[in-house]
Amino acid sequence: MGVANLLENWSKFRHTHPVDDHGHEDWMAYPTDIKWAMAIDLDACIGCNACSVACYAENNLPVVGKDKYSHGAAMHWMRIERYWDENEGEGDFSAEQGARFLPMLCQQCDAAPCETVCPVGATNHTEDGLNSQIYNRCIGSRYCLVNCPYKVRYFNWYDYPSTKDVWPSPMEQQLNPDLSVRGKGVMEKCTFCKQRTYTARNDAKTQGREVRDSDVMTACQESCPTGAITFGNLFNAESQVAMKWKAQQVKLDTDKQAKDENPDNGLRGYHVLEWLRPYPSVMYMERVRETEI
Amino acid sequence: MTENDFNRRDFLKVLGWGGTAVALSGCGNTSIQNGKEIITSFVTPPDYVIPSVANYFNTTCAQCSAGCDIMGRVREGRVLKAEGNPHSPINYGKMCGLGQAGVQNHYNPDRVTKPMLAGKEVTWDQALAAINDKLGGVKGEQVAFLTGDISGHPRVLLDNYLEALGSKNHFSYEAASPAVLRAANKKAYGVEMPRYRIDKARVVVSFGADFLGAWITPVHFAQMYARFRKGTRPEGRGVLVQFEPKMTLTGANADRWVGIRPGTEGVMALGLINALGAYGLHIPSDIAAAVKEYTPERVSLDTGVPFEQINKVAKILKERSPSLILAGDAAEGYAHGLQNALAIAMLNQVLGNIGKTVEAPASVPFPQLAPAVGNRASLVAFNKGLADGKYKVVFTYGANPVYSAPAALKFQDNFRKADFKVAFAHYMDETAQAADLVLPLASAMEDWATVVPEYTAVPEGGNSETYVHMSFRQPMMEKLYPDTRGIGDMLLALLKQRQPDTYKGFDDFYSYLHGAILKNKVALGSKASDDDDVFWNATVSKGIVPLSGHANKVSGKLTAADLKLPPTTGADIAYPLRLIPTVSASIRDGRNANEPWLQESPDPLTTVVWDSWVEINPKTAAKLGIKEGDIIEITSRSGSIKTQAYLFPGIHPDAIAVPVGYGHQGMGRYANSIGANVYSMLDPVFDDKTGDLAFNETNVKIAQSGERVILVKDEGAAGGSQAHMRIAVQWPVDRVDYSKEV
Amino acid sequence: MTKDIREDIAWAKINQDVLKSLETPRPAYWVILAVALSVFGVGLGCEIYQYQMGMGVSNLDNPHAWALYIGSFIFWIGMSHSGTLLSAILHIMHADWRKPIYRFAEAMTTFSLITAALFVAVHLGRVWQIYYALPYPNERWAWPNWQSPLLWDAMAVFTYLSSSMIFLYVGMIPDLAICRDNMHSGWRKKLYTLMALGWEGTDRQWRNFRMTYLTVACFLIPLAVSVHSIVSTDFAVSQQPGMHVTSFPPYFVAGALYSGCAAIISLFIILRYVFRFEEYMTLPILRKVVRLTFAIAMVWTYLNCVEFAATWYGHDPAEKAVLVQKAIGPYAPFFWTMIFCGSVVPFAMMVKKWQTSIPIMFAVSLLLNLGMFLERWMIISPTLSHDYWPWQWDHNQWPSMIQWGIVFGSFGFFVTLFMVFCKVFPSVSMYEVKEMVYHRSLHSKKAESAAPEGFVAEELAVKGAN
Amino acid sequence: MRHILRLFILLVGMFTAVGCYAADKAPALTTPDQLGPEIQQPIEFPHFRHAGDAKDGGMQINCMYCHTYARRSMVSGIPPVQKCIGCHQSIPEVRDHPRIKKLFAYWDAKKAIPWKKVNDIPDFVRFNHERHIQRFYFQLDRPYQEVCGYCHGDVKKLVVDRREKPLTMGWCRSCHMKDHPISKASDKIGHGPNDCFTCHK
Repeated sequence: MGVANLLENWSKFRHTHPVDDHGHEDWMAYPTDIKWAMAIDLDACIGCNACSVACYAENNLPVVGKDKYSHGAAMHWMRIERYWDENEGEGDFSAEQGARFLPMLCQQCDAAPCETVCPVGATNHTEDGLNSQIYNRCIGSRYCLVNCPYKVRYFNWYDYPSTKDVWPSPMEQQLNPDLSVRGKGVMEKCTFCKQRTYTARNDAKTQGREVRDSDVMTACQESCPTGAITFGNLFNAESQVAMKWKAQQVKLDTDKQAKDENPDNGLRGYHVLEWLRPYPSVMYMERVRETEI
Repeated sequence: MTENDFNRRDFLKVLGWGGTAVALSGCGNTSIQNGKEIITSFVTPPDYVIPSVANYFNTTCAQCSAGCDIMGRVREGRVLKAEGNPHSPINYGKMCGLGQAGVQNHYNPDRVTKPMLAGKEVTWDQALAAINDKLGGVKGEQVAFLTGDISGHPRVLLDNYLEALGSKNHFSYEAASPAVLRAANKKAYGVEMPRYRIDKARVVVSFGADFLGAWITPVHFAQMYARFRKGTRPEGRGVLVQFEPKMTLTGANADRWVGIRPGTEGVMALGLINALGAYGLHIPSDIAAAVKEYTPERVSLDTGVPFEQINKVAKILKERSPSLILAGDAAEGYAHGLQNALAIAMLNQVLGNIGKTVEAPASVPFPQLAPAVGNRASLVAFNKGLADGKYKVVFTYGANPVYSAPAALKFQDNFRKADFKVAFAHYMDETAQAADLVLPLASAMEDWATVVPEYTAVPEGGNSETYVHMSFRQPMMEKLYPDTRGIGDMLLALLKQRQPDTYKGFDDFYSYLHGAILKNKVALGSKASDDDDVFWNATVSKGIVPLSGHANKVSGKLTAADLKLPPTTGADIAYPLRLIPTVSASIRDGRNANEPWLQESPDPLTTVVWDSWVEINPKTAAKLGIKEGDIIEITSRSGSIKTQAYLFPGIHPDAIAVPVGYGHQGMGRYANSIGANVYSMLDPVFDDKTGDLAFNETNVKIAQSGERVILVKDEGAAGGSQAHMRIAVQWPVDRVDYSKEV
Repeated sequence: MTKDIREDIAWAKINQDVLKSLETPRPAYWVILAVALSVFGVGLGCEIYQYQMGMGVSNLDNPHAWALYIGSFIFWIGMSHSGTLLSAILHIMHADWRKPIYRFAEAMTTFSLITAALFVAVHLGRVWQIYYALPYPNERWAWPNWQSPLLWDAMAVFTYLSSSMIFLYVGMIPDLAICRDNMHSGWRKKLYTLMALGWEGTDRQWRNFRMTYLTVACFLIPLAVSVHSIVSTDFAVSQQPGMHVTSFPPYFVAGALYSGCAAIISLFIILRYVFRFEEYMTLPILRKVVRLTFAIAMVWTYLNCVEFAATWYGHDPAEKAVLVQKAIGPYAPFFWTMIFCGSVVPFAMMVKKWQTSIPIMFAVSLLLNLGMFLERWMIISPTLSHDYWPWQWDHNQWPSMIQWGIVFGSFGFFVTLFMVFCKVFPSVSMYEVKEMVYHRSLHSKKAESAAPEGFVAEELAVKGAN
Repeated sequence: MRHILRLFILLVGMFTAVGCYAADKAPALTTPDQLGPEIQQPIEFPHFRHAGDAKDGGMQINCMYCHTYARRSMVSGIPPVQKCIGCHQSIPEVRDHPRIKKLFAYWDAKKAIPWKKVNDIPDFVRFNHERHIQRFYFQLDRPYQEVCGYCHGDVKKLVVDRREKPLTMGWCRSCHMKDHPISKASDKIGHGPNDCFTCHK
């Protein structure tokens, strides 16, 4: 410990980081053989909000009410965004081909912009490739939110546990004991259902085996009626998510995916805002539309 | 009761295990306290319970009538979350947001907790006594029972009760129900609710059927849709075309959404048949003759759809078979709704989809368990009976007519005419407030029941001819409020008043159900030699009981004679716009309005929260100078409401849409005076054939009230624009190489 | 009227005049103090309310998580710079016209830094956990994150604060001695005795004193420059469009000096009146400060243009969008006010007549500071309301009354501290004014024997200026 | 002047010295063990009697005989009343002891015993009994009294249990940073996880 430890801490934030100065291919920078990742198929997503509500149920998210919602205090870790096709020039929208839905959650970036700026290191990279948020360490400087290009971090502007009609009795009995209820002044965000991955790893360890793909599902994935969301361990070649990433030739640590390298290769996997190089752990697959109709 | 079951009930009582208390603040007390918390231990531990490890109990979702099979995640004697039951042929382990919110229905702070007689709390004995002596004075036909969809053993008890009273007045009322569709299907295919094999179809053309949002059994259809969209399946990626005046969630996911003039869906269908003929599809001569007049030109004139579009649809229907044509609420909510539906059904017939993508469901072997499905016609009948003073004593359960009946029907006044009104209520809602006696219902998570879904889905490998199933609903925790009772228990208690000796054997609904199931265990697929408890526990823990039902047939029964459509009427001068009441996927007909998660989860298309809104086409708005957030006064011949404007590209310029289910007066803290109640202003127009209330037949005029608010919505200042960020990208299908995908 | 200071003031009179400021200022002093105190009280109330209710009451939101608090933080740090400029930099450069005014400038530095430090606490969502941000060896073995610009900030600011306090104090020692010798009883006597550290004015003491003073000055200059560069990294290091700008460090330093000088002009004028310092804070000195300010204003304007041009020709859609938003978006009024106050108003300082007109310069200096305050806000809000993620664009969030209240409160806080200081300690450096007078008189004596009156005066004035 | 300079240098020197010392000796900062407060339990359960060594008149019962969930769950759990009765109904000798009387009173009333929680950690901390028991007791074959003792101290000597370890974060980490063989099979060396997210929930 001591000074040495201090210096170690200093550089810790890049240690469990896949991209070192040489930008290498293998992700074995991770001490564990687990890297949680997700794939979302926008063509399957119907924008029904089931994932969002499931997230409220799983993660003790407060319901802020109309007034606070209007002041941007909504706490939906998983939000469904709805975009329209834009008529170039006219500046209005066309509904001819329906709407485009985009489920947006914390991308668990590997070069996360939020991690480096937190003054107290309340958010940093875990050994299984998550973007942790330590509620009790957070002092609420909100720098991470400012620096997050996706704006998927949510700040507790008020003390919801003590706010009227957020969890009126007996609703507090529904709260999930596996994770804490956040008080005022804390930043929070999607954790890829940490409590679930934790349990899965714990059981696997006890049984002395690796985590299997079937062991863990995030709340959003479990509820999604069309199975648009796939979640799993990217290092496990048999896992659904790894296969999807492979099939779409999507790399974790590039800022341009195969689909953009060569538009004719028929792929549709990409990261959002990948040119900013946050290296997100969520792959999206483009929405597809019929041309003959 | 069996020992095992004793344990389970006992387990339900246990609360608050040490070390697993909810952390009430992530940043609260960081100190280490000792001797503050109490740890309660079991007296006798059930072998399957480990503290801090969740147990899952299979049950059936009660949030809508689809009857999805779900599991409750139970810990420390509290149910925390609902997950789908993976073995369910309906929802395959998936759930919708509405279903997720079931726990909030259960833990709702605004539930009715005590029986209330004339506004005063009473004991159960007093309540039952009151019913008894009221019933003493009246004849059987003076008693009426209004329910929502009801099936399984509760329905059996209900029928027995009415029989015991000598009454035939059971009205099953659902504010949003595919009643017209049932009639049309009966006529067109020979069954009321066929199985729509979206997953088998290559093209689905839907006339306002919101099968991904709120139509019949959305989660099941969403599953089928997912398979239908898989480019990796042999038929290739399916194509979805949606004809509807107001874009629904399904329309938002269509390859082509066609905003059609309200009411002209039938015309479009016949036009398509005509065009199909032109593309060389064989059409029986009489039908061809009947549709001859519907040339693309005329159709596009009537419907306002460019005829290239019509031809494109006809072409793709011709080329890609099998296809599936669906008729939904938007097509049926008219005086000529049935004709529309029949015209659309005819498309399936000429395309030869019947038997391919429109399959025959089996019917339930025990007809008394089959669902008594609701419709709006029954409300009208019930209302008429009340108006004529035919009913002295009325019971309501699972329906909220005082809220959802159009003001024009004067239901509230007529309801008052009955001398004794009993409401089985979960909330103190509008109907309960109008009732004389309110009986508190146990939530679906505290209660026993069986459910038979109306729509029969078949699991992989199941025999599609005969497969039907019944689902169990079982308590997952001790009652929150000891004075609440399940509908089964109440009916049993009432029956005991009528026929004491028949029912004295059953001390509660549980024992009744237990007995009934065991009596038929052979029919329920077990051997007579099996041990009862083993069988019972196995059945309950599975939650799904497959039954072998009676096979049915579907066939195209329509003839040219069925294709009569009224001439398309021109615009109404005084009330130029057509009002389309929307049934949203979450709030539905309004019964779920008091579940905050649903109020807070944005409407998928407008992203508005915590309020109702009116969708107006930007062109119309520009004409009237309406901006987003203007408070609009919407006036029909039967009433008017005020709500905020949202400019919505996905709606026909001649129509405006307002979601139903808002504007409650007495439901609870999360629902009351949120938004406006659009039911109240509907014109009393009815479907010619079925007598069902025609939802979309209300013409309105709109005007700014001068006020403007900032719309509370999730959508940012950029609206639906991506500002060239390439966030949600779209690819034409021929650019995608599905062979590479897994 | 061309000389910085009369050369025939008796040293005794200097002492007398300055010491009088400790006794009987004009009544305006009490008015100002009262107003400042009440404003501060309001701010305090708002802060307590916010502490109780949570940050939400300030009307910050997701994604609009920063606004006036960070803005004021930067503003106050910026304010501190010119104090160092006058007292340290000009000291090294031997510009002796600074001598009558550097003391209060230095005080301004210290107090504005303290005010800035306040905002660190005001801004935090969980201020009661602020110690997590301090790098102290702790039982949890957890250190703060050394990569975070916020932490660099904290370090830089507190270093700067402590050293500028030392500088202020060291510079005061001889004067404190004078005060001590002129007091006969009372707490003041005790205070000065204590703080004068037994100064007797022996030339050994003078030698050490000069050495120390010079060292601290040299130490302070690089610090002053670095502090605001580091503060600028809060934005420059982040990834947001409109914040991620390379030219920010010099831009911030320029802005800092700019607002600082403007503040000096205002305070110059106030003190001059309140403490009857017309003899010492003379108009020629004011003119020099004004010229200096004008120069810096031009530098700032130039850097502004550099930033805009870089964004414009950079062709990054998001960056461009933010720039356009500033110009025509909901914040346009503030943006254009800032441009007007920051780049147009200073031209009023070119008019020779106005340079020495008290009311005009007072108004101008206040406008300049308004502009500089808006500048800080305009760096933050337009970006956060219109960044990379269109879904989260949010154009109708405005600081609530609570937020404004706290910001105004900070001004009250600053003025209170400053005014109290000037009443308790000599806000004009007596010993250096004496030096100044002495030197000037020597010069003019030389000059008399050399050249005609007028010319010399001019020459002297010029000499003084550089 | 000289005094000031001396003083100045002295202060700076001391500060640096203290700083460096503290930084390097930081492990010493770990809160030392101290006994928690006495806690009034509904029944003064004599741990020494059940778990204690034979020489102190104990019966050396394995902790996990009663705290049976410890190896399968986050929480160790409190033994159900049935378990106490299971043995005690066959020990008539002690039947008339006041504590045993209380116990049977609860049993006859079929009421749960409201034990007070002794080793209580903050609500936002996730401590997993199962992991520790699995690792040290089952995989490394350490004696159970040692394994449980890591965090619960020498319970077998107490009557009513009291907290014996500080249970603070630094105290946890002081162990999690120590290297130890990760399993009997391999001689690989590892240590407990130091990810914040593993223990903070």
